[in-house]
Amino acid sequence: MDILNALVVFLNFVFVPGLAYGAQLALGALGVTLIYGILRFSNFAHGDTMALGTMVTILFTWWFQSMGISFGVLPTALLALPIGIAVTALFVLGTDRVVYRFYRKQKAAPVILVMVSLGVMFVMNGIVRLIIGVDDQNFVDGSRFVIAAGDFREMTGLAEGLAIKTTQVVTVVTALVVMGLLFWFLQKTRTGKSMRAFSDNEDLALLSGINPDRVVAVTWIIAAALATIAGVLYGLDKSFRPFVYFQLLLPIFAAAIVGGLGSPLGAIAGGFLIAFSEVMVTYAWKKVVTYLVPESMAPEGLLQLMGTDYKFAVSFAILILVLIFMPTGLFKGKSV
Amino acid sequence: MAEPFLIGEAMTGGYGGADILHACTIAVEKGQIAVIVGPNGAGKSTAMKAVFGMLRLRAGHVKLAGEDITALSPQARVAKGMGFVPQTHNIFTSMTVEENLEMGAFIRTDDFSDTLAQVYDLFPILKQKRLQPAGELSGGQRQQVAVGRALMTRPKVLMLDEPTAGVSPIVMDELFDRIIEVARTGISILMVEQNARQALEIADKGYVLVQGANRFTDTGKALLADPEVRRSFLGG
Amino acid sequence: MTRNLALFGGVAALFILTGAFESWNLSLSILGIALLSAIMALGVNIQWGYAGLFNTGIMGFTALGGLAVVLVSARPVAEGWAAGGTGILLGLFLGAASIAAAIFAWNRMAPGRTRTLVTLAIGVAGFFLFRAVFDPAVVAVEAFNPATAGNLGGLGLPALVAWPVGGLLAAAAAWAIGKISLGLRSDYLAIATLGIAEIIVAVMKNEDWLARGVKNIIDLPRPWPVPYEVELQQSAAFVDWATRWGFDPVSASSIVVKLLYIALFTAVLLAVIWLSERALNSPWGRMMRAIRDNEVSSAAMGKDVKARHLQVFILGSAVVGIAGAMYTTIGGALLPGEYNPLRFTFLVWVMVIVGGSGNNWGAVLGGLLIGWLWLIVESLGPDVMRIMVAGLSEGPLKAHLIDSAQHMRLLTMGVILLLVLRFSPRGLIPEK
Amino acid sequence: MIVVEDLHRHFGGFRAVDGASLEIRTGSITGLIGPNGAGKTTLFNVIAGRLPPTSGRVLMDGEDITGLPPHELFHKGLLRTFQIAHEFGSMTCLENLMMVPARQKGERLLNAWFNRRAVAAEEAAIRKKALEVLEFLTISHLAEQKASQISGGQKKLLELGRTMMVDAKIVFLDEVGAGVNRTLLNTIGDAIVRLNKERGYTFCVIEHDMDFIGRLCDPVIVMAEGKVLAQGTVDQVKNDERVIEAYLGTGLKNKVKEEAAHA
Amino acid sequence: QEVKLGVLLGFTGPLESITPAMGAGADLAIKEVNDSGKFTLGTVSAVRGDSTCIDAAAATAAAERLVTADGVSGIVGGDCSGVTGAVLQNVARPNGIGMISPSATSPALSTAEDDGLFFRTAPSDARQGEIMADILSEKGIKSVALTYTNNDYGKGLADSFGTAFAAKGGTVTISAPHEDGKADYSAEVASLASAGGEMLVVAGYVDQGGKGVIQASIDSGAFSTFYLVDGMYGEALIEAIGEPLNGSFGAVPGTDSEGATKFQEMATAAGFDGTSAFSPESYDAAALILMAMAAANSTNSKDWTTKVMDLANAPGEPILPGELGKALELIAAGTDIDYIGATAVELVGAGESAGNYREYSITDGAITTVGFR
Ligand SMILES: Nc1ncnc2c1ncn2[C@@H]1O[C@H](COP(=O)(O)OP(=O)(O)OP(=O)(O)O)[C@@H](O)[C@H]1O
Ligand SMILES: Nc1ncnc2c1ncn2[C@@H]1O[C@H](COP(=O)(O)OP(=O)(O)OP(=O)(O)O)[C@@H](O)[C@H]1O
Ligand SMILES: [Mg+2]
Ligand SMILES: [Mg+2]
Repeated sequence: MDILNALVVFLNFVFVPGLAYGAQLALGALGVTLIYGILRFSNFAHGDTMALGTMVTILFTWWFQSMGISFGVLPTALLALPIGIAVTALFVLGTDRVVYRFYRKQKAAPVILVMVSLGVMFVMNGIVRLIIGVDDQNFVDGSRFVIAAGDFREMTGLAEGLAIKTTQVVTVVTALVVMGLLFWFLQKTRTGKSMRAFSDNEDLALLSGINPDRVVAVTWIIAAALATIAGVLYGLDKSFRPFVYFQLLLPIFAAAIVGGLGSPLGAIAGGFLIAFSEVMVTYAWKKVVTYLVPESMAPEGLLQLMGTDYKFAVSFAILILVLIFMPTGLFKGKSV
Repeated sequence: MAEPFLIGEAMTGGYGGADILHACTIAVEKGQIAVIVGPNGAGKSTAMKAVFGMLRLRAGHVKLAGEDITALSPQARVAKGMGFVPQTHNIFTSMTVEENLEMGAFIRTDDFSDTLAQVYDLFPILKQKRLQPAGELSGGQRQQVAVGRALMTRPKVLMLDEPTAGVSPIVMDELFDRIIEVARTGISILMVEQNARQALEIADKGYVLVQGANRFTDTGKALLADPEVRRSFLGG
Repeated sequence: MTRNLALFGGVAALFILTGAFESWNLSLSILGIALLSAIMALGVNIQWGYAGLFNTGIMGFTALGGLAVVLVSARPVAEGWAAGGTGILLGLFLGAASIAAAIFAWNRMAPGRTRTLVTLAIGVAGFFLFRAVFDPAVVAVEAFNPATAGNLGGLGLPALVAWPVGGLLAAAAAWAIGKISLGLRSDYLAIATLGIAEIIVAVMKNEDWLARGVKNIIDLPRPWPVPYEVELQQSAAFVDWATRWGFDPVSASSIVVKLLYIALFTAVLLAVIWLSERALNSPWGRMMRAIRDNEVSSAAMGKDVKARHLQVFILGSAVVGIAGAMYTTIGGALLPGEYNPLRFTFLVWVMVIVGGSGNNWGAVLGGLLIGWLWLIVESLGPDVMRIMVAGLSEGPLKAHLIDSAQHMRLLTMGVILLLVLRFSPRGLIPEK
Repeated sequence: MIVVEDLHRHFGGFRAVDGASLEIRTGSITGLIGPNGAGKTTLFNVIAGRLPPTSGRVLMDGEDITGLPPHELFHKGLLRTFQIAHEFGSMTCLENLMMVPARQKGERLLNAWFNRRAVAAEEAAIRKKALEVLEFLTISHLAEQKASQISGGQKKLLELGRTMMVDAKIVFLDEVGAGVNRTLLNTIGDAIVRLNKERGYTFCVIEHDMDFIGRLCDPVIVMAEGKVLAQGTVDQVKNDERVIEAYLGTGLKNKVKEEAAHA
Repeated sequence: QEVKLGVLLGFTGPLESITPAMGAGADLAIKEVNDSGKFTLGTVSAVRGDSTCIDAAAATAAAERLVTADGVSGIVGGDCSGVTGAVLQNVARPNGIGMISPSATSPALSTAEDDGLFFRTAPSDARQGEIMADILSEKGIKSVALTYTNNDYGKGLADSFGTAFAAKGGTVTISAPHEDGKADYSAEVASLASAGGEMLVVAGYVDQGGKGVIQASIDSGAFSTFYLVDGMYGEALIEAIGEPLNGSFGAVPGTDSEGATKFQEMATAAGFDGTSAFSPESYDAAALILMAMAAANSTNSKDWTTKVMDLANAPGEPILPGELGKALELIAAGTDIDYIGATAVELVGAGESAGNYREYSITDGAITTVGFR
C-alpha cells in the first residue's frame, strides 16, 4: 500500500498531461466556437490559422533571440506573441475581405462557408509551408520545468516523480483566463452583445443600428488572437510542425462540439473531456494498482481497458455517448 | 402644405422578380399616426421594407424630414432616428428579453434605464421573463418584446409591421394606448395592421394598399366610414 | 440546360487537355478515380441534398466497402482459420449477442435503477466474455506468419461480387450508426459520424486478423472482365492488334485496362443516377425535401421523419460503400492508413457543394471536376510555381521557392476551389 | 373526442401547463382563448405529440394517445397548424399542399422507381385537390411561388390549406387569424363551419380575435397561467369577471372617447 | 539527350518533413553522375512526383504522370510501403518500369509479383527485428516497453522484434502503437510508463510521433534510455531533445565502410541533413539505377533492372558515395563493381537489402559508432 506514490503516478502520467492537453484543445476550441457562435460556420482553416500565427511568432522570437532579448524564466515567444497576433489578425481580416465577405453578402448557407474555409485552409496550408517549411521548429527557451521529475523525487523522497512544465502551467492558466474573458466579453460588454445579436438575427441587428462590418472584424480579430495564443502555447509545450497543427483540427472540433458550439464554457469543458478520455480509458492501471494493493496481489496484466491504438476511437465513443444524451453538447450549443 | 416628416413617394420595386410595389406612396406627419391596411400579399410589408431601405427601389424615393435618404443603408437610417419592427423574425431568439431590449437601445449613448422601466411598465410580463431567452416565449410575448425593442430606440419615427398580431385583447388595448401616447410626444408612427378597425380609429391617416398600389387614402375615420373599404378590407 | 452541357463539356475538355499535354494514361487513370468520386458524391448528395443530413462519416463507409473487397475476394488463409477462425466468430457472436441482450433489457424493463444496473451488468459481463473468447483466438490467428499473413483472409470469390457486398456492409453499418446518431442535428451529427468513421478505420487499422491492419493487403484480384496489362502484352493477338492500329502495345494495354474499368464504373454511376433521379422527381423526393425544409412540420403532416432519415442514410451510405469497394478494387490493395477524413470525407463534400447540392448532375460534375483537380494539382502546382518565380532573379529566395514547389499542390487546390465557389456560390449546377 | 386529464408541462421550474383538464366534444368547434403565455400553444404541442407532457394523459376517442409521435397522430386524423408559420420554404406553395396526403404510393421508393404509372395517376388527383384548396384561399396565383417568398399572412393561409388536403377528424388551429385580413378571415371562418358541418371535422381554435371566436365557437375554454380558468358559451365567458380582468380588458373605446373629451 | 529519373516520395502528407532530405539524397547522386561526365546515355534529370505517402490514388496518378507523361526510365520510390505496392502493381508493372524504393520495408513486398522490376535499398523489417533483439539481449536487457508508429513499417518491425526478443528470453511489457503527426502522446506515454521496462524501444520516425513519445517520456521521467530503430536515426533528434538523449542507442543499416560518413560529408556540403532518415538509402537507390543503366548501356527498364543485383553485390570493386564517376569508368571498362554506397547495399532474395547494421550510441550529444552487424 502506497497511496502517495500511486497518486503521484496518476498525477504525473494522467492528470498533469491531460490537463495541459485539455487546455491546449480548449484554447483552440474557443476560437472555433467563437467563429461558429458569431459568424455561424465551422471554420476549417482554424488549425492553419494557428499554424500561421505560430509561424509569425516563431520568426519574431528568433529575431528577438538573435538580438539577445529574453523574458527571464518565461519563453521569449511570449514577447513575440503580440506581434504574431497582430500579423495574423491582419491576414485573417484580409481573408475575410477577399473571401468570406462575398458569401456573407449573399447569405450563403453555412455549409458553403465551411467549404470555402476548406479552400482557405488549403491556401494557408501552402503559405505556411512555403515560408517556414514542413519541419519541426523548436523555439522554446526560458526555464523548461517548474518542477522536474528527478527534483521532485529528491525533494519528497518518493519513488515516483512528478514533472510540471512551465509551458503546462502557462497553458492552463491562459486557457482559463481567456475563457473567462471571452465569456465576460460576449455576455456583458456592449460589443459582445452586439456580436451575439448579429449572429442571432442579422437583419434585426441592422435594424438596431449594429454595424455588421465592425462585428465581423472584431470577431476575426479575437479569433486570430485565440488561434495564435493556442498555437504558440501548443508549440512551446510540444513543438511546431504545420502538419500537426492541421491534425489538431479534429480534436479541437470535437471539443468545441461536445461542449456545445458557441459556448466558451463548453469549449473548455469539451477540451478537457476529450483530453482526459483519451488519456484515461486507454491508461494501463497496472502501476497505480501495484502501489495500492499488497505486493502479493500485484497484477500480472496491464489492466488496460483498451489498447492505446483505440484512444481516438474511445474518445470519440465517449463524445458520441455524451451527444446522445445531450444532443447539443454539454452547454446547450447552437446549431445552424 | 409642407412636406410630411417621412414619405416614401411613388415607390416601385420588388424582390428581384416582378415588381411588387407600383408607384406606392406612404407618408406620415410629425407626431401623427398613419396606418396601412390591405389584403394579404398586398405589399404592405414590402412597402415598409422599402421605406426602411431593405429593398432596392426601381423608382421613387424616400425622404425623412425633407432629406432624401433613398440611398442610405438600413443602419444609417436607424442612426437618423428611424425604428422598425418587422412582421416576422423580429426578436433575437437566443438572447434574453432584457438583452433584446438593450439591443434596441444599441445606438443610444445616454442612460436608457428609464425607457427600460417604461417598457416593463407597458408589458409587465416581460419584466417577469427578463432573463429568459426570448425564443422560449409564447407568440404574443415575443410580439411584445419586438415592440418593446423598437420603443427602446427612442426613434423620431417608428414603423411597426402588425405589432398586435397574436397579442391578447387586453395587451392590444394597452399597446394602442401607448402608441397614441408615443405619438403625442412628437414621434411619428407608421404601422401596418390587420386589426384594422381599432387601428384606423386612432389613425390620423389611413392607406389601403391593394396589389402594391394605393387604393384609398384618407383619414382613419373617413376610411372606417367608407362602406366599400369596410366590406372589402375590414371584414364588414 | 445548355449551360450544364457546356459545363460537362468543359470538364471533358480538362480531361482531353490532360490527355494531350500530359498523357492519355494519366488522363484515364484520373478519370477512373474521378468517376468513383462522382459516385461517392452522389451518395452524399442523397443524404445532404435530399434530406439535409450532415454526414461526415463518408470515410468510414468507403473503408467498409474496401474491407468487403478483402473479405469477399481475397484468398482465404487456411492456417489462420484453423488456428482461431471459430474462436473469432464465436467471440464476435457473443459480443453481438450481449449488445442485443443489453438493448433488449433496456427496452423491456421498466425505467429505474434496476434497469440501468441490469443493462450495465449485461454489458460489462458481455465485454469480458467477449474478450475471453476473442482475444486468444486473435492471438492465434495473428501468430501465423505475421509478415505476410496473420489474418483470416477472404472467401476467394470474384471481385465483382465484392461491390454489392461493399454496399450491403456499408448499409448495415449505416443502419446501426443511424439508429445511434440520427437524433443529432447539423454539426453535432457531423462530429458523431466523423467519430464513428474514425472508429471504423481504427478497427481496420488495429485488428490484424481482419485484414492485416496497417500491414496492408496487396495483390487483390481484378474484377471480370479486366485483364492484367502484362497478360495483354504477352498475348500475341493483342500485340498484333495494337501494332496494326499503330499503338505501342505497352501503353495500349494499360489504356485498355483503364477503359474497361471506366466502363464498369460508368455503368454503376449511370444506374445510381437513374435511380436517384427517379426517386428525387417523385412524391418520395418531395417528401424528402419537405423533411429537409422543416422537420417539425413534416412530422405534423404525418411523415415519419426518423424512418425517412434512416432510409436515406442507409441508401446514401450503401452507394458510398459500393464506390469504396470499387476504389479498393482498382487500386488492388487495401491500405487502412489511406483513409483520412480530408481525402475521403471533406473532399467529397467539396465535390457536392461545388457541383451544387441537391442536384444529382451537379454532384457528378463536382465529382469529376474536383476528382480531376485533386489528382492533377500534383503536377499543376509545381508548374504554377515555376511560372510564378520565372520573373524572379536567381538567389536564395528563388531557390527556396522552387524547393518548396510541392507545397503548391494544396495551395493551387485551394485557390481553384475558392475561385469556383466565388463564381458559382450555389454550386455549378444549382438545385432547381 | 379529445379528453385532457390533469396535464402538466413544465419548463425547468416554470409551469407552462399546470394541471389543465378539458374536453373537446366530437363535432364541436371549441375555442381556446387566454392571455399571452397562458399555455395554449404548449397545450397544443403536448396534445399533438410535439412535446412530451411532464405528467397527465391525453385521450382521443377513449384511446390513450399521450406521447405518441406527431406522425402517428396525423394518421389517426389529428392535424394541427402552427402559430409561427412552418412552411416548407424551398418548395412551391402547390408542393406544400401536395406533400400532405398520407400514404401516397409515390412515397414508397420501390413505386417511385418501378411503378411510375400508378404514381402518376395518384399525383394528378392530389394536384387537382391542391389547386382547389389554393383557389379557395385566394392564393392560386402563388401556386408556383416558393413558400419562403410569400407574405406573412399568405403563409398562414397555406398553413390552414394543409389541413384541408386530407380528411381529418380533429384539427387544432393555432391563431390562424393573426395577420390575416379580416375579410378573408371571415371567409375562412365560413370554411371552418362548412368543414365542420359537411365533413364532420372537429375543431379546436386558438384565437385572440373575439369577433371570430364569437362567430364560430361553442363552447369556449379560457386558459390562464396553465390552468383552465373558465368554460362556457361565448357570452358566458365574455361576461365572466375573471376573464375580463385577465384577458379581455375593458376595451379601448373608452379611452379614445376620454381623449376626445379632453380635446 | 536526356535521361529522366522519377523521384516519387511523399512531399506532402505525414512524411513531408523527412522526404525533402530523401529527395536531396537522390538529387545528390544524380548530380554526381552528371558532374562526372562519364554517363554516356545522356544528361540525367530528376522529375519529382508526390506520393503523399498515404493516398494510393494520388500516388498512382503521380507515378502514371512520371511514367507516361514525363517518360522517366526508372523510379526512386515510393516511400511508404502501401502506396509503393499500389504503384508497383498499377503503374510500374503495366509499363515495365523499374523501381528502387529507399524506404518501403514491408515484408509483404518481398513476395509481391514484380516481374523483376522492384528493388529496395532499405532492408525488410524482419531482419532489423533480429538485430535489435541481439543488441538488447547482449546488453543484458531483459524487459522493454515498445512503441511503434502505426503503419506497416512500425507494425512489421514490432512484430519481428517481438518474436526475436522473446526467442532470446526477453519480454516486451507493452507494445503500444502511436499515430504519427498527432497532437499529443500522453496516453501512450502513460501506458508505456505504467507497463514499465528497463528501457523504451521506439520504432517510429525521427521527427514524427517517435520524437513526440521520447520527448514526453523524458519530460515526465517515464524512461531515460531509448533504443532507436533506423527510422529514428538522425542528428535532428539530438538537436531537438538534447542532453537527456545521452545513453540511448540504436542501429542503422550500414557497414564499417566509410560510406555513411562520406555521404554525410557530401550531404552537409550540399546543404542538407545526411543523417535524416532514409536519405542515404535514397542516394543509393538513385545511384544504383544509374549504375545499372550504364552497365546495361540502356535506359530501358527491362535492360537495366537485370543488372542491379550484379552491381549491388560482391564480387567487384567496392564503390562508396562520391565515387560514382570512378564506378562509371570501371563499368565502361567492363570491370565488375560492388556498390557499397552510403548504406552498404547488399541485395538478397527478391531484390532487397540484406541488411548490414551499424550499431551506435549517443554520447555527449554525438553519435558514436559502436560496432557492426
Ligand atoms: N421552451 C420553453 N422554455 C421555457 N419556457 C417556455 C418554453 N415554451 C414556452 N414557455 C413558456 O410557457 C408559457 C406558455 O407559452 P405558450 O406558448 O403556451 O403560450 P400561449 O398561451 O400560446 O400564448 P400566446 O397567446 O402568446 O401564443 C409562456 O410563458 C412561455 O414563456
Ligand atoms: N422574399 C420575397 N421574395 C419574393 N416575393 C415575395 C417575398 N416576400 C413577399 N413576396 C411577395 O410580395 C407580395 C407582397 O408581400 P408582402 O409581404 O409585402 O405582403 P403584405 O401586404 O405584407 O401581406 P400580409 O398581410 O400577408 O403580411 C406577395 O405577393 C408575396 O408573394
Ligand atoms: Mg406583411
Ligand atoms: Mg400561442
